[in-house]
Amino acid sequence: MVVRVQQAAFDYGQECAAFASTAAQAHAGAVVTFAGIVRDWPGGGLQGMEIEHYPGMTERALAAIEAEARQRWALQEVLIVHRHGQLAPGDIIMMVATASAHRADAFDAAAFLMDYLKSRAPFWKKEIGPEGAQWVEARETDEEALRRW
Amino acid sequence: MVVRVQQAAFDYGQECAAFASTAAQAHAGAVVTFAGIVRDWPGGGLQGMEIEHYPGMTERALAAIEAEARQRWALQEVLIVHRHGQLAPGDIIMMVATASAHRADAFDAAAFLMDYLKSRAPFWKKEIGPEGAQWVEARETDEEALRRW
Amino acid sequence: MTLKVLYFAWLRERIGAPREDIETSAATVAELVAELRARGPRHEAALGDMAAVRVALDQELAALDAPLTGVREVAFFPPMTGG
Amino acid sequence: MTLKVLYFAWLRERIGAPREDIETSAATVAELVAELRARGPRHEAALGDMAAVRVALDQELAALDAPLTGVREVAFFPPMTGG
Repeated sequence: MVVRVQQAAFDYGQECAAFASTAAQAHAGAVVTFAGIVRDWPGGGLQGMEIEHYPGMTERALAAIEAEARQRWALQEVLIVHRHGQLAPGDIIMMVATASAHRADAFDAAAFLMDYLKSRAPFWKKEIGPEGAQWVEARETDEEALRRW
Repeated sequence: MVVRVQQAAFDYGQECAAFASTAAQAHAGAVVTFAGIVRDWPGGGLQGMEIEHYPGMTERALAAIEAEARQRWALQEVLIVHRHGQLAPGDIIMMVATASAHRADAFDAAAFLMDYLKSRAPFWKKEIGPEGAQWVEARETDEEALRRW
Repeated sequence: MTLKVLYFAWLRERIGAPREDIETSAATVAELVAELRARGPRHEAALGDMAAVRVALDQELAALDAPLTGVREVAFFPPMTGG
Repeated sequence: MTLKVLYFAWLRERIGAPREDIETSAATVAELVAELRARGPRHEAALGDMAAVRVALDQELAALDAPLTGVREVAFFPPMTGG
């Protein structure tokens, strides 16, 4: 397992390639990755995003979510990378990757990691636009998404 | 949409990076990728894999599956790459990638593409081991997987 | 009519050829299969158990009772195993 | 006991500080919140509607009625929006 919380940008393509290579060596047959991207507002105008987190608790929460996923599914490898600090529209915020013998486990585990990370890892997004900054509100659907697991 | 059927190896990391970059420009917020890897047998000994396909029908089937996914989910981008010919253990066989505003659509569409591709696109795998070659049999669970959609 | 008949994977291996052109008046896939099986042991070995065989007519999956009207290309193959 | 109390996101902005050390004998989170709200308008603005606030005790999510026994670090923040 690898969990990284960092301010610096990371190279999504390189992470995917390295993850798949490690997964192949561990005899995984299926790799799923998810990447979250800073999405501009529907009408445009988003200038940037600021991500705050709770150092210490963030790492603990991510490790706990990762351990839970490993208990539920047969996973060869798991990767979680999440940025904090200043981001621009189009920047990659975070990624998760899962590797398993079969695709169902890899898909379910990646979706599970995302659902829990969204609502249980202490990150908060602030969007900066022409009229100032605004904290992103949690979506009702994100809390609902947890109920399926 | 991009659908490629090719004998040549492709660079999974580079495909992921390029896909995420196109997705970001199209204002997607979520990217999901799946990669299938030639998996050695549990006890080892797999020497290689040969993938046969039905030129013409393959491209049509993949395009139809991709069109169906676009009808069901709001997708900014879709990519399907599938190799045929000779592969070695650890080689990447194929990948799909989906981009959407929200993660649920990207996850569901990628899982749907894989389920349909597995059972409806004309590819056949043959495994080569020390005692000769053997066609891979379709798994009952793959046919069942289609019923959830 | 003349049909282009294609075989893939272990069906191709049992037939010993990837393709043959067949002169037939079969009205359905099932009738064509019966004609092909009568050709000899290779065809019988390939098409003897149609529960293990999938059919495509002009590159679209089809059922055993599908009519061959207007069809130019028939393909026989095992269940797919891509991905 | 002395508690390290942390605030994040808009709670931090309303309080005007990311952290304060609080001398308290509160037995539960709810009692601590009541004490903090009494400190003035900034605390009232941050902790006035606890339905919009999440709590962590020593970096684990906790409920409003959770006891503070043995706890050293209490954090208040809005629902998470990572990913």
